[in-house]
Amino acid sequence: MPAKYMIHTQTAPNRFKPFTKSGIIAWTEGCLGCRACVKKQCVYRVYINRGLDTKQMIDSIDNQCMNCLRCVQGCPMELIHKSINPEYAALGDSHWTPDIIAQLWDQAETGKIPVSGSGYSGPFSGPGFDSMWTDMSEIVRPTRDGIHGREYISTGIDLGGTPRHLTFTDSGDLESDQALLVNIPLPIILRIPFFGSCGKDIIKGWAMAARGLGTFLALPNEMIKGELVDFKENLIPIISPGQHCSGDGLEGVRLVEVPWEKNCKDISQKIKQAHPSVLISCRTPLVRGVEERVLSIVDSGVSIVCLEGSSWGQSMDDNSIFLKDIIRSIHLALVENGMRDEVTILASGGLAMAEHVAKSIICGADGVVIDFPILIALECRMCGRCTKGLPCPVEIDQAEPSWVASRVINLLGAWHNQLLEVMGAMGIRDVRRLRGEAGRAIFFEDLDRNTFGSLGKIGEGYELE
Amino acid sequence: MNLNKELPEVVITPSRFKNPIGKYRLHRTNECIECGKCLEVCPYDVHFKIGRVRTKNHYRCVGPECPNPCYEACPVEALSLKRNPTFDTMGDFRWTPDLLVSTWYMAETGAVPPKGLEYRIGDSGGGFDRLRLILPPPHRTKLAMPDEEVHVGLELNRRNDSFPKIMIDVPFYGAGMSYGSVSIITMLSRVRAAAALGTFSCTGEGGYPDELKPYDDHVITQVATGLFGVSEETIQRVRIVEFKYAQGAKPGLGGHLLGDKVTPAVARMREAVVGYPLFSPFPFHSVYSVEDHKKHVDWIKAINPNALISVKVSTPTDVDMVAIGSYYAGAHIIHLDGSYGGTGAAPDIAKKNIAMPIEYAVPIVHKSLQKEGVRDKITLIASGGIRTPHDAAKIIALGADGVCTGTAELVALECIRCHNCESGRGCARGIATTDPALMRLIDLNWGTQRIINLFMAWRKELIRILKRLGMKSIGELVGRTDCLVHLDYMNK
Amino acid sequence: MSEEKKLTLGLFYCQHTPESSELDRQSLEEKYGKSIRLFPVPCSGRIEPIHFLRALEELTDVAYVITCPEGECQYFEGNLWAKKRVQRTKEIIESIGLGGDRIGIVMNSKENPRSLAVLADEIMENIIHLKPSPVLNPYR
Amino acid sequence: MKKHQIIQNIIGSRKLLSNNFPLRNYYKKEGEGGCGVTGFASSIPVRGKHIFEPSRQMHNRGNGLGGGIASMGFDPGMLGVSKDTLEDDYMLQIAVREQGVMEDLEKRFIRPCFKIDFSEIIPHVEDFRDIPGLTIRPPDIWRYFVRVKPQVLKEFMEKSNLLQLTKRQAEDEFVFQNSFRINKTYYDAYGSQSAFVISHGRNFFILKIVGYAEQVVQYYKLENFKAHIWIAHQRYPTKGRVWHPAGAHPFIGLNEALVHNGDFANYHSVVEYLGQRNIYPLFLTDTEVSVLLFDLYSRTYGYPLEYVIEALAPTMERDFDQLSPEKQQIYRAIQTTHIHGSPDGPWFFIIARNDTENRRFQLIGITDTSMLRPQVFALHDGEVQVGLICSEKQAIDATLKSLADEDSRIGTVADRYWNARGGSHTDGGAFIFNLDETPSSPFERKLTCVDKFGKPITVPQGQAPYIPDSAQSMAEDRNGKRFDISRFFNNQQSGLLYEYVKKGIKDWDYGALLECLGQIKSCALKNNANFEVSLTALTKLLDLSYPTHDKKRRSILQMTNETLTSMFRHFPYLEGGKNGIYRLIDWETRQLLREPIKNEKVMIIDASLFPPEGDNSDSRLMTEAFHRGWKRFIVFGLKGQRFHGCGLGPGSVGVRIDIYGSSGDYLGSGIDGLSIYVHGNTQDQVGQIMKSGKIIIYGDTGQTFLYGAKGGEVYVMGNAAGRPLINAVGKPRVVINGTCLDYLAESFMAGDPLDGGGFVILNGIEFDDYGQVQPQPVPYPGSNLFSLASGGAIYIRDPFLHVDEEQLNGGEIVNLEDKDWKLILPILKENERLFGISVEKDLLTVNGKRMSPLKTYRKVRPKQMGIDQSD
Repeated sequence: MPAKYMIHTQTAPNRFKPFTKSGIIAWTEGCLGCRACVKKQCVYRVYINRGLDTKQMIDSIDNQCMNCLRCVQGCPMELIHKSINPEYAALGDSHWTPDIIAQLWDQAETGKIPVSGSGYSGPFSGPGFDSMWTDMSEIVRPTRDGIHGREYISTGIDLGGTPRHLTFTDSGDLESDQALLVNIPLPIILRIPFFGSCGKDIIKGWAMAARGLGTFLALPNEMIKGELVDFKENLIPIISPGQHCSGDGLEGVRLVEVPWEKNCKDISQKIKQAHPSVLISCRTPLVRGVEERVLSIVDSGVSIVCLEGSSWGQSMDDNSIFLKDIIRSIHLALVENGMRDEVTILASGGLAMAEHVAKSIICGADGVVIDFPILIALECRMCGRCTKGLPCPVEIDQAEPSWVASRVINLLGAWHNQLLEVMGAMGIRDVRRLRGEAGRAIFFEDLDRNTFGSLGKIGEGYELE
Repeated sequence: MNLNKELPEVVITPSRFKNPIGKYRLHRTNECIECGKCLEVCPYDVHFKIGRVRTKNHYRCVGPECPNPCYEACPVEALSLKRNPTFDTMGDFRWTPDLLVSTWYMAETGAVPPKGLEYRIGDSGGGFDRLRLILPPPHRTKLAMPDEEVHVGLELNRRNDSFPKIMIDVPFYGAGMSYGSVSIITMLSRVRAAAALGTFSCTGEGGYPDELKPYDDHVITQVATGLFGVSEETIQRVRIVEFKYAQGAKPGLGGHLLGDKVTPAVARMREAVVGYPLFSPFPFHSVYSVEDHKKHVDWIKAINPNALISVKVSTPTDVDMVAIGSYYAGAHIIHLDGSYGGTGAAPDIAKKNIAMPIEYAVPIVHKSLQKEGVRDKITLIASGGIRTPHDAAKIIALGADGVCTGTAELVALECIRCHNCESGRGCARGIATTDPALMRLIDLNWGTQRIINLFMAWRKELIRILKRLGMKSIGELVGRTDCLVHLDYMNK
Repeated sequence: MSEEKKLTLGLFYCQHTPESSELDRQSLEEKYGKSIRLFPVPCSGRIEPIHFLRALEELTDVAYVITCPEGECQYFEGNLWAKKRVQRTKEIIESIGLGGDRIGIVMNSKENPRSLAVLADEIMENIIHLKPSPVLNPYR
Repeated sequence: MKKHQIIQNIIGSRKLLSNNFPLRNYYKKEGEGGCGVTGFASSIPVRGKHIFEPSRQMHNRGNGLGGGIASMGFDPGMLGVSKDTLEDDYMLQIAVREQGVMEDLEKRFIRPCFKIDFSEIIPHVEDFRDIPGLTIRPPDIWRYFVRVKPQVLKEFMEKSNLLQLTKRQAEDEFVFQNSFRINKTYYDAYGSQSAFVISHGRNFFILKIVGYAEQVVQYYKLENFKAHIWIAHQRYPTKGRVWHPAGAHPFIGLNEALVHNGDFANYHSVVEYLGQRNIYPLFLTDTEVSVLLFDLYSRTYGYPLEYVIEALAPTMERDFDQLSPEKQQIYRAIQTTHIHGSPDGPWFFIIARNDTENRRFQLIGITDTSMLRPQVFALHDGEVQVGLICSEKQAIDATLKSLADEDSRIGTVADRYWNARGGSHTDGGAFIFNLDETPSSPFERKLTCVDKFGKPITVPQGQAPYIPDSAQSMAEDRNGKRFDISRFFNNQQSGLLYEYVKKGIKDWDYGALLECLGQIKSCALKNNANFEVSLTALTKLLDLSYPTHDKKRRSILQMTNETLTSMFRHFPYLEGGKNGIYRLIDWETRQLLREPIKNEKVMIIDASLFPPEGDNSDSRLMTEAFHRGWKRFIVFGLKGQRFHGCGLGPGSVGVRIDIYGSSGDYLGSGIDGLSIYVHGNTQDQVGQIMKSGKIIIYGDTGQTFLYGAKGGEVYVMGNAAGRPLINAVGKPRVVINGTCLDYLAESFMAGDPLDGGGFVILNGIEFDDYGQVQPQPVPYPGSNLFSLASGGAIYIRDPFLHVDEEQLNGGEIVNLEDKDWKLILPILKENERLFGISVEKDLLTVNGKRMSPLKTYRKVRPKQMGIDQSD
C-alpha cells in the first residue's frame, strides 16, 4: 500500500495536562503504613511518579489512573476513594461534551483512533447524528478490509460539479471540456472557528496542516497576508458579506468562498470572469426554506455549496431540526431536480466526531467543513473565556505552528482511519459512493417505532417490571 | 427432560477485595458506645462484632430503603449514612453502578439483591432500559407450581437432520472470549461454570487450550476470521462449532490483539510471533456470499459431521437475509450479536455506530424466519448487551430462544468496566489479561463459583418471571411481544 | 492592594459549594481578573499541604480552601481533614517566616450556606491587608 | 455540441415516462445472496441442452428459487420467421402471469405502435409438475416480432425531440420506452404483477422461472433449440418465499441480457444516479440496475465498450498509476463523472449483447475491481470455436463435455483457461468474445476474444485438434501395428515410457497416439506393477509441460484423460472380483465400503456421480474409508466435488490421495499429515488451516489458498489467485511457481523462517506454448504484498527488481543471504523433481546467463519494528 494513501501521524504531546473524568482521593490520615501498600501495588504505577502540575493544580495520579479501583478496594483502612472531577464535568456543553473534547485531545496527541474494551457505554441513542447508525455487510456481501491499509479504500472527493456524461471522438479521445475540479484526498476541509484566541502562528499552523493533508483551510480573505500568502494553494479566502470583490488578490487561489446574500450571484460572476480557474463555493446558513435557496444557487452556476448549521449541529433558526435532516432534504431536492452531480455539497456546523463525517456523507453531503475540532485539537476547552476577554487557560496563542500542524494532522489522521473503519464495514471502497447512500444507514425513529410502537397492552392490575 | 438434573450448589463467594464497593457507606464516629444495637437491627449483616462493634460490609447496606435503619436506631447518633461517591464514578449508561454492584451481589450470593439496587435495567434511555415486562396481577397467575417444574432448558438442534440433539439446561450459554483476550483462569472459570449448569461456553478465536480438555463436552469452539488455533483436531473435539462472522462490538471490523498481549503463551496457542500484534481479517476472505457461506458450513460438517453449527453474526440492516441464508446453509443456531455488547477492545466509533442494537434485530429475524416457515427449525440466540435476567426475558419475548452471556460473566469476576482491557498488560483486575502476575489475582474455584452463583441467580429470576407470566417453560415466552411494553409508546 | 502588583488568591473550593458552576467561576474571573485563580475540587479533603505550598511557591500570594459544612462531606471527614491540614500547613509556613494568614480555610455553614461568589468576596476582603508574597516566584 | 444535445434529448424524452411515477424509497426489495453464472458463445449455433449440464453443475450456487437463461443468434427457421425478420425485428416477449391481461396490453401497447410480423405463445411442457422439482408454474411467454410503425416512430421522434437520431436509434429508444410503459402498467414490485416484458431486443430472448435454470430449458422445450450464445443464471435469493420470476436473471437493457453474481453496497445511490437521468428501476434488484447502467453508457451515451467497463469498474491504485498518461486522463474523467453510478461491492457480470450496429454478437464477462466473485474464462479454438465464462471451472468442463458428446469437433478440454484481474491495467478485468459474420456460411460465425483494452487472446497456431472419429479411422488404418512398449513395463521405467510417448507426440499422427495409449492401457491392466508404470507415465503427460508440436495440448490432455478414466473403471469393485491391490468404488457401489482385506491397498473412487458435498459425498466416503483402514486413494471423474482430504484428522501421516478431474473447493483444508497430489487445477480455499502434510498441485490454485494454515509443504506449479496464505501462522513452506493476483501473505505470522518458521517462494514463471519456462512480465503484479505481516518471509525470484516498496505495508525487501538460499534450495530441488522446473537451467538462468541465487531472489520480511499499532 503506497504511502500516499495514508496520513502519517506523529505524537504531539499535550502542553497542558488534560482533565480527567474522575480523580483519586487518598487520605493519609489513619494510614497504617502497611508493608504491601496498595499504592505500591498499582499496576499503572500512578503513585510512584506522583507530581503536582501547579499551573492547573492537577495531580498526576488522576491522569495516570485507569480506574481499576484496586487501591480503593484494597486499602485496609479504606482511605482511598474516587470522585467525579468537577473540572472535567464543566468542559464544553451539551453538544461539545467533555467526552468528545477529551477524545479529540487524545486523537490530536496520538493520531490514534479511540479504542476501548468491554462494549459500548453510552446512551442508547440521542438527537441528531446519534439517532442514526451505519450499516455493515455480512455474509451476503463482503466488507472491505480497509483498516491499517490492508485494502485500499479511497477517501478522496472532487470539489466542483461534474458533467452528467462525457463525449468522445471516434478515436476515443475526450471531446468534452474537462470539468473544473479540485481533488482533495479526504472529504474534510478546515475552517477557522469563529472564536478562539488564535494568533498568526496558530493560523499558520492550520495552513501547514491543510497543506500537509492536501486539503484547505477557509479563512477571511483579509487575513491572507504575510507568510500565509505562501499557502494560497491550500487556503480558501472567504469574501466578507457586503464586501465588493473584484477578484483582486485571488491569484494562485484554487477555491474561494462567497457567503450567500442577495448579490452573491454577481460577486461570483465577477470572480469567475477575473479568475476562470477559481472554483467558487457559496456558503449558506441553514434556515427554513434553504432547499429552494440551494437549488437557485446551483442554478446560477455555482458548483460548490457549503451548508452552515449552528455550532450544535442544528438549523440556525430552529434547534429541533438537525444538520443530518437538512442535508438529507437538500440532497433529495437536488436529486429530484436531476442536479445533484452539478454541485458539491459541503456540510458544516457542530461536526465534532469522525462519525459525523461519515453520517453527513450518508445523508447526502460530499464532504464536510470542520471548525471547532481544529481548535480543540490545540487543547481548547471550549470554555469561551476568550470571548469574554479572559485569558485562555491553555494559552493557545502561545503554541508553535509546527505543533499546531501536527496536532491537526494527527486528529485528521485518526478521523481518516475511523472513516475507513465505517466504510470498510459497509463494504464501500470509495467515499464518493457513500454519498447519499441512505441504504447503508439505520434510522432510529423509524426502527424504534416499528419495533416497539405496538407491543402489549397493560390490563387492569397488571404490573410493569 | 432433565428437569430433575442436579443443580450446582450456591456457595456464598464474597469479593476477593478487602473493600467491596456498595452504593452507600456508613460512618461510625467515636461516639459509638458499642451497644450492638446496629448489629441487632440490621437485616443485611452490615455490622458485626469481633471484639469491637464494627461496620464492615458497607456494600450490603441498602441505604434509605432499609426497613430498620441502624443510623436511626443508634442511641448516640454515632452512625451516619451517605451515598458512596466512588460508586458514582463507576459504570456507565449501560452498566450503571447499580447493575455492576447487583451483579456482584448475584455472583456472591446466587440471588438478586433484596433492595436498594436497580438490578434489572440500566440507564441507556432506550431498548431494554425502556422496555418493561407486563406481569399479570399475582392472583391471576394460577400456576403455583414448584420452581423445579418450570422448564428453562433449550434444545439447540431443531432441524430434523442427522446431527445430535443437544439440550442445554438454562436458556443461555457463554459467548466467545478468546485465550489472550482473557486469561486462562477466566476461560476455565467460565467453562467449569457452564459445565456445572449443563450448558456451554465458547472459546473465542484465540485457540483451544489443552486445559479445557476435561470440559470438551461443554465447549463451543470458534472458527473466526483469523482461524487462529483452529485445526481439524479442535473442530473434532467439540459438540458445537461456532462460525464467528462478526461480533457486535466491532461489526464489520477485524480483530486486533495488540502486541503487548501477545505473550509467549498466547503466541504459542496461536502459532504466531511473540510481541507482534495479531490481526483477524474481516470478513472471512473465503466467504463473500451466501453460497460461499453454505460451502463454509459444509466444510466444517465435512470435518466433524456430528457437531452442531452455530453462525454468529452481527446486526446489519439485512440481518433477516443473513439469518435465512444461514438457515438454508445448514446452520443449527443463528447467533445474533447486537452492537452494544462485546467484551474485547474495539474502536469506539464502531461500538457506537455500526449495525443495530439487538433489541431491533431479534424481532426482525424472528418474524422473517416465521414468514419463511423455518422459525421452528433453527435456534435463535441473542447477545450483545444482555446484562440481566430481565434483558434475557425481554429479548426472548421479542423472539429469541436464548441468549449468550459475556460481560455479565466478567462482571461476576469483578470486572469493573474500566474499558482498559486493551492497554498495556491488560486488565488490572486479572480478568482480561495474559500477564502471569495479574492472572494470579483470580483463584479458579472462586471464579467458577462466582459464575455459577450468577447463573443460578439468573435462572431463579427467569423462573420467577415465567411463573408470574403463568408459563411452564421458557419456550412459551418466545416471541410473546404482548408481554412487553415500551415506556415511550405506552400511552400512544 | 498596590497598583503595580496586585495581590493574588488561589482558591480551592469543594464542588458542593453553592453556585459554583463554570459560569459562576468565570464571572468571578471577570470580576477579579488575574487576582484570583479558582480550582474546584471534588472534596476539600483532597487539598494537602503540598497544594498550598506549591501554590504559594509558584502561583499566588494567598491560598484558601472552601469546604462543605461540617457533617456534609461526601467522604464523611474530608472537610475535617482539610481543616487539620490547613492548620498544619500554617505551622509550616509560619516556621519559615511567612505569615500563616497566607493560607486559610472557610467552612461553609449548614444553616446558612453561602455561594462561591459571596465566599470569594469575603476572602478577598479578608486578605486585602496582606502584602505580596516574597517567596512567590517573580519570574512566573 | 451535437452529441451532447442528442444525449440530453434522449434523457429528456424519458422524463415523460416517469410522470406520475410513484417514486418510492429505493431500497432493494429482492435480496440477493449469491449466484452461479455461466455462459458460452459458439461459432456455430448449438442446442439448448448444452446449457443444461453447466447449470446443473452449479446447483450449489443457487437454491432453486430463480433460474433464467438468455440465448442469442438463432436459426430463423426454428422460430418460424425469415432471416430478415429475425435480424431486423424486435423480439418482444412478454411474461404473463394473469391470462386476461394480454388483451388489454396488446390493445394499449402493442397493436397501436407496432407492425407485428409474427406472434405466438411459445411452446412449453403442458404440465409444469412433470418437471421434477418445479413447484411454481412458469409464466406464459407471448412472443411478437415487431417493428415500430413508421408513423408512430415519426411522431415519437418529433414529440421527443429526437430528430437527430437515426431511425434505428429512435426505434430502439421507442421500444425501450414502450417496454417501460408496459412494465409500469402491469408490474408493480409492491403490488399487482400481472405481466412484464422479459426481453425485447433483436435476435435474442430471455426466459426465467422460479426454479433452476436448466428447468427453463426443459419447460420451454429448448433442448434442441439452437443459438450462438447461451447464458444461464442460478439464483440464491435469501429473502422470502419467491413466487414470481421477475426478480430472476437475466435482465435486459435493449439489446443485451445480463446475469450477475454479487451484491451492491451502494444500490441506493446508484438508483439515485439513474433517477437523475430519468431511468427508474422497477424490479428492485442489483441486476436490473446493472444492465440499465450498461445500456445508459453504451447506447445512450455511446461510449466505447472499454469506457463502459471503466465506468462500471474503475481502475484504481497501483494499476491506475501504471496506465499511460493519456489513458489516465481519460479514465480519471470517466471516474469523476460516473463514480456515483459505479456499483461498489462484489459483482461479476456476464452479458450477452447483440451489437446490432456492427452485426456482431458478444459475450462479455466483467469483474469488479476487487474480484470478490469467482470467475473463469476459457477459449476453445478449432473448427468449432467456443468461448466460455463461468463462476466455476467445472461448469466450463461440463459445457465442453456436453458439446463434445454431440459434436466430435469440440474437445472436452479448452485451449486456454484464465481469470480476469478486475480493474487492472493488464487486462482490465473484462474479456469479450466477439462473434462476427463470416462470408462462408450464414450460420457460422468467427469467434475472437479480446480483453478490455482490445488485446486479443490467442492460442498457438498451426496445431490440429484431436477429432475422435478421424483418429479412430487413422488408427484402424495402421492395421494394428504394435508399439514397442513392453520393455518399459518389464523394467518398471515409467519415466522412459513418458519420454517415449512425448517423443511420439511429435512423430505420430493422432491415430498412432490413440493406438499407443490403447496399448499402454492394455499393458496396465495385466498386473498391478504395470498399472503403476502406466499410471505414472500417463499422469506425467497430464501434469507436466512439454512441446506438443503440431498437436493441440488440449487434445493430448483429453486423450490422456480418457485413457486414464477407462483404465480406472476397469478395476474390480469391493464385492467379488479377484485379489488385487486396487479396488474401485463408485456411486452405485458405495454401500459396499469395507475395510481393506488381504493385499488391498488403493481405493479408486469414481466420483462422477457423487454430490459435491454433504453426507453422501465422495469426500465423506473417503474419510469413512480412511477410518476403516484405507490409506491410498485415487479419485477421478471429479466435477467440482469438494472437501477432499477434509476430516481425516491428525494421525493421517502416510495417507496419499491422488486427484484427477475438476477438483472442488476446500481441497485439503485442515489436513494434518496426509499428502494430496492434484493432477490439474484446484479451486478456491485449498489447504485452509492445514497443519502438516503435503499438497502438490499440477496447475493453478484459487482464492484464499492456505488461509490460516499452520504448517505443511505445498507446491503449486502455476498461479495462485487472491489472498494466498492470509493469516497463515506456524511453519508452512510453500512454492508458487507462477504468481498471485494480490494480497499475498497478508498478516503472515509464521515465525522466523531461518529458525523453523514458514515462508513462501514465489517464482513468477510460466510455461510458454512450447512447454518452456519463461518469466512472467512481473513476478508479482498486485498492489499489496505481505501487508501487516509479522513473521515468515517471501522469497521472490525477481532479478530485475520489479517488486518495490510501494507494494509493501509493514514489510521490507532485503537481499538474500547464503543462509536463506541454504534454506530454500532443498525446497526448490523438490520443486524441480515434482514439476521439472530446473533450479539451474530455469530459475537461476536469467536471459540465458547463470546468475547467483543471491542476485536472482529477493526476500521480503517483516520490518523489525512491527507495524504501527494505531488501534
